[in-house]
Amino acid sequence: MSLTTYIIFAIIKLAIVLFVLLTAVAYIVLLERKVVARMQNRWGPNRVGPFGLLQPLADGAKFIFKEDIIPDSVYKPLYIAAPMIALILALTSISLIPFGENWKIAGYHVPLEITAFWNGNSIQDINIGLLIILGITSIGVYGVALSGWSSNSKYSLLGSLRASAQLMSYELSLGLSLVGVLLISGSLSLRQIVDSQGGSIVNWNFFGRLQFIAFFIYIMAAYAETNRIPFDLPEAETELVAGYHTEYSSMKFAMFFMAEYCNMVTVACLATILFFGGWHSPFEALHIAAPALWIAISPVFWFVVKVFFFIFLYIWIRGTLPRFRYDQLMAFGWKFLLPLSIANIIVTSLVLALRS
Amino acid sequence: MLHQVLFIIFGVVCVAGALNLLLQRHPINSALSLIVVMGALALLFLLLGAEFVAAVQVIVYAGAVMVLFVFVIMLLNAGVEEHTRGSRVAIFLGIPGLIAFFIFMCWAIGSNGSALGQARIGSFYVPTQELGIALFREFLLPFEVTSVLILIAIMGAVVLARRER
Amino acid sequence: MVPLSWYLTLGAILFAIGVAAFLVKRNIITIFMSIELMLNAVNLTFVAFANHWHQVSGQVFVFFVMVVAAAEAAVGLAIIIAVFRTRETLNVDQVNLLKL
Amino acid sequence: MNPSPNFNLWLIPILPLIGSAINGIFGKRFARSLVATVALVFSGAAFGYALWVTAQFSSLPQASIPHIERLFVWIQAGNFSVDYGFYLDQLSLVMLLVVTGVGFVIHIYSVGYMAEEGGYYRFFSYLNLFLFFMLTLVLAHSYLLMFVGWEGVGLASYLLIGFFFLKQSAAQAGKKAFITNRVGDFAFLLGMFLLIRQFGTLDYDKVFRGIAPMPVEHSLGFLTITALLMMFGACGKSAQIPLYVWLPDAMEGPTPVSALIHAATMVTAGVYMIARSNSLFMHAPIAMGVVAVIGALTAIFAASIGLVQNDIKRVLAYSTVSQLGYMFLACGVAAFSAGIFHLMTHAFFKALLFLAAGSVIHGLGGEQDMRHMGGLRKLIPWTFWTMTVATFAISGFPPLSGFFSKDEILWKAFSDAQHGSWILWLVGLITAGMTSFYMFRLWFMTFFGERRQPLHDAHQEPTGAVHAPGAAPADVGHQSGVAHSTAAPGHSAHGGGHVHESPWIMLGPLVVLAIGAFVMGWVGIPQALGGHNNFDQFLSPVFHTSSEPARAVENFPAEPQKTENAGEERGLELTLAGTSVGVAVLGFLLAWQFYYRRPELPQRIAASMSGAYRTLINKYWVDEAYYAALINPIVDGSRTVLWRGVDVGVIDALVNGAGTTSKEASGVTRRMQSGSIRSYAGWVALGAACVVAFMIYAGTR
Repeated sequence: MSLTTYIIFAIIKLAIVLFVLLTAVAYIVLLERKVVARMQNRWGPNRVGPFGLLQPLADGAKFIFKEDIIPDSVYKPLYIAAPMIALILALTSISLIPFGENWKIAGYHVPLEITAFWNGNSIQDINIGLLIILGITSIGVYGVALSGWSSNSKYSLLGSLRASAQLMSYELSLGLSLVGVLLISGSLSLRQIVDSQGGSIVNWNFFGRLQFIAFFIYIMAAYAETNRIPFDLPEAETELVAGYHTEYSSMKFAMFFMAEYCNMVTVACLATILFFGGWHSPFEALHIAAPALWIAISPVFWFVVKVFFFIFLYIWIRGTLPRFRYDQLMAFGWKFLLPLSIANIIVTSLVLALRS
Repeated sequence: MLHQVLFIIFGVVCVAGALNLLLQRHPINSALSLIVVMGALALLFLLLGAEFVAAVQVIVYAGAVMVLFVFVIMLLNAGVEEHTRGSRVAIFLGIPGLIAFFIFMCWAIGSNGSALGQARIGSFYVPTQELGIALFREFLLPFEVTSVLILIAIMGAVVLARRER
Repeated sequence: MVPLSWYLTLGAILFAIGVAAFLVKRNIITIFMSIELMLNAVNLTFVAFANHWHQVSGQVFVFFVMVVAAAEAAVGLAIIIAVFRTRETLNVDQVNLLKL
Repeated sequence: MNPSPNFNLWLIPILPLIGSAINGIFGKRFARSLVATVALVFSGAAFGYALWVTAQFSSLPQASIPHIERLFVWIQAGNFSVDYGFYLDQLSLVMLLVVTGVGFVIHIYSVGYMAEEGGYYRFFSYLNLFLFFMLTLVLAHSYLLMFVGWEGVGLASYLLIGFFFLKQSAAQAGKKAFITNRVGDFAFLLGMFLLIRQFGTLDYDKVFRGIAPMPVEHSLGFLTITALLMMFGACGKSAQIPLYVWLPDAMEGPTPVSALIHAATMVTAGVYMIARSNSLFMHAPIAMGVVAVIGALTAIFAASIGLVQNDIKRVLAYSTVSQLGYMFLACGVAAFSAGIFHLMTHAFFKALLFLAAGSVIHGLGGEQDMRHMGGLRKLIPWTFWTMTVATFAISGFPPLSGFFSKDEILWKAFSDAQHGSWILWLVGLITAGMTSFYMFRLWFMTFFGERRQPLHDAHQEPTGAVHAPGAAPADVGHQSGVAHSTAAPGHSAHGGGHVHESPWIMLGPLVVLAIGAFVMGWVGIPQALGGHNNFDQFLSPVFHTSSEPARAVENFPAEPQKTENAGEERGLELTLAGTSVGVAVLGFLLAWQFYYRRPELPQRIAASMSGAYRTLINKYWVDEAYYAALINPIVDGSRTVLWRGVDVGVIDALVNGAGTTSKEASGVTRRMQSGSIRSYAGWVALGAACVVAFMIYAGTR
């Protein structure tokens, strides 16, 4: 498969994935609003379209047509660059997520992953994908930090200070929680990690391989990374008006918004891939006969289902838990999650060493 | 060919970022340009077949160290650096020394550039496993020592930055 | 196909710029950054030579350099904060005295 | 090395050391009785152990003598190594017995004598320390270890001479003794270096084995030089010309010290050393001659001085010097066994003399000037009788010990065809006469006639009374924390007039020593007088064995010569003995005439031949000569040249100059350290450039 065809297919896949992703983001927002509304005995948005299904469109239009206010005393270049950084980085990481085996289209093997290609007999993807995703998320801090600093308002500054400190602190736990999985699957390539979990549900890292502690660490750290309740201190509306994006309006604000939800999706995808067997169906062990079409579709189906479940988990937790205090947040990250993840690494490596 | 193009692109980005670091008068701009340099360096590492190093470069440097810098800049609210007449030594000794140093280096590199040979993409590729083995087998002691160093650095930072009351 | 000397030259250039920045900059934080820049240049050279000799060691050294850089950054920034508390300035030309 | 049993000889020196340590460290808090007990127990233990060793020694097979016990390697430098070991043969056995025995007795005596002095524990600690070093010296199995003991006894004698260190004269005397000894020690050291250079070792057996095959050299060769150096060292320790000057002053120390160290044991170390290295001397006839001459000269010289001294202890001191001269003379004429014999007997009667003198002084409450004594015969009878024995012994009246030893020396000096000569014998004879004279002079002046009251109180005694009551001991008592409130009145009570006999603890030793002085000679009765010289036989393995080769080379067969003309030799020996006895009697009569019947006579004679008298009374101005010739030049030179010139001018100048220059230089260079980080960076950049330039240069070259 030549380079040009690879690039062409990559661009096509990119377009599709971006479209799906952005739509998903829009509707995740709607979903969140509705679910949370139900949890709080409200109706939620139900005016625009049937069941308010067109609400996202309306929001988008509103964002686009609103006046874009740039306060005077901001540091302009960074003020403008910050949301872009945030969104771009958020979108970039999706390109490394494998969401299925490869499809054979018009004689071409097309792996269901943007940055993977068919090298003749097997799928070749970036063999340090996980690291790259971690790197991207770690750079994602700058969006928040710079926005807060450049907009030259104390709410924003405080928000971004909190954000950068918080992200730095929780990156450690996040990365360390994944080491267990890496030890088991012995690879950094997401696709191989998923493959290592194939066969049956007991092979999933979460169930069969004692990584549920790692999973919980990961999910908590991920919530902190994405500034979600209960760790949404950078944008705690009750303390600092809206945190780091106080001074932003219209599309720039929308960018932050989308970036946050993209990150949620990415995190959900990672959770799926690392702990829940990626696109493998839970019933693989049963070997149910199925039509070819279903066989082609089912990986994507199961992947989406799992991701959706984690998205729902986000919303659920948001509807349930109160917000931490900042010192609690830091103490939790440093004094609980970090030691726990290290302990997890030690235990896992011991188990592996004893098994082999 | 591709290699050369990529190298030139990233190399130019590197140099540009470095120069920007030098020319910008606001620390945060310098920090951002340094981040750019580091990103470009990571890509150069990839070209040299050091993928893991590249990833770590991004994660550690760009993701942690520079965040720390930015954080401190924000915390201290560092402004544009004012012009004070610095030390004459730095100008009249340091700059010539630096230039001489640079010329020497370039001369040394250029004089036996042919001996150094070519770097080919994929000619030398270090899988993460190999790196890990090297790090934990033959370099185990330095590794442990550095971990001790880190520990000391943490404690030192805590002690220094704590507001004594 | 890129001559290794290009990489080395690039490293030399970056290092020189770092030194220059150290010499002319006045802001302590920027000076620290220029140190980081020099370290990065050194890393590039390490990796280049690792590629040349087909040795893993070069890349391992890069790790150690990074570790040292991280430690140095942590301590150095802590020092900067401490200095700033007492001197209310970040200009190295104004903190040239040991006593306050 | 040898299958002979292990005697643990190291115990003998160690025991007194323990005692010394105990007294030295804790003694300050002890009661006097406890201090005395400790000292006596340990010295007595050493004595007892020495006796046991003697008993064992007699059962040793001849093959395993000398009996050597190596403890451990002491010094290991290159191929030169010295073991820390002990060496026991007949010679060291005799010395061992003398030292421990006399030492123990004198310890007992000191308990009574020092009873009222300050620094009681110091005294006994030093005394034990001295025993330790002396025993090390005697038992050492290498010259180096002997040297350790050698220096150690020097130290002990320094400490004990300067015991009343608050008294100027005592301190001076201590220093004098020490420094004078240093001169001799230096020569000894040089001698040892020569030995090392030649034989690469200092162990007796190895050295002697190395010397034995060497030819006897009549030129000034290696052996002669070494022997002379050794002899010079011995001169220092044994107070021979020219280094005898310290001994008379050493009388500043307490009398037991004078008895033990400066009469009985330490001063004989030189003789012991020469006897020990007899094989060396036998191979160096020239050195032997020098030894003999020096001995003879010292003997007569000191005796002549002794004739006119008035301080009782000084008389004894000079007599000691002259007796040591005798021993040297004996060694010089290859009569080593005779020398040792005399050493032994002399140890007894001279110790006895000193102790008795001490008893007299004690009885008179610190009076030392014989002119203020007299008529003490009735007052202190025990002292008198013991003193009498000693006097007759030293004067060489048969059958007391002194007679046999001295007579043997004279006989050997006369008869030994190889080394002896009639001149030496004559000198020895005259000396004997002088000895007899001044000893009886002392005897008469002290015990006979009527009591002469002191012209003035003993406190301002010109001769510097050792016991200046109150003054020195009291202050020492203060200083050393011992309440002297008992001491001062104890003395001032009998500051002048009334006399009292010493307590039994002092008289006991006197009696013991008196018996010793009486009978000790009988172990060495020569064939001529019907005895068969057991002592000589006993010591013969040490000496003859080692001097055989000498005889052989000289093709001078010893045994035949003895046998063939035994008859006439016997007659000759008897005549000589008779002569010496006659001389002794002559001296006695002269003394009786001068100091008993017509006591005014001496003054007249002194007046008539005043030049000679003043020469003698001033000891030939030797001290003054030394001062003029050596000491003043050294002192002035060191003050003007070394101190003002070298020290102040050069060394201090260098140091201060270094300081100032560095100050100036740093004043300039400190400008580099501006505190501005960027300037530092500038320097660093420059340095880096230089380094890289050098590396490129080194790489391309």
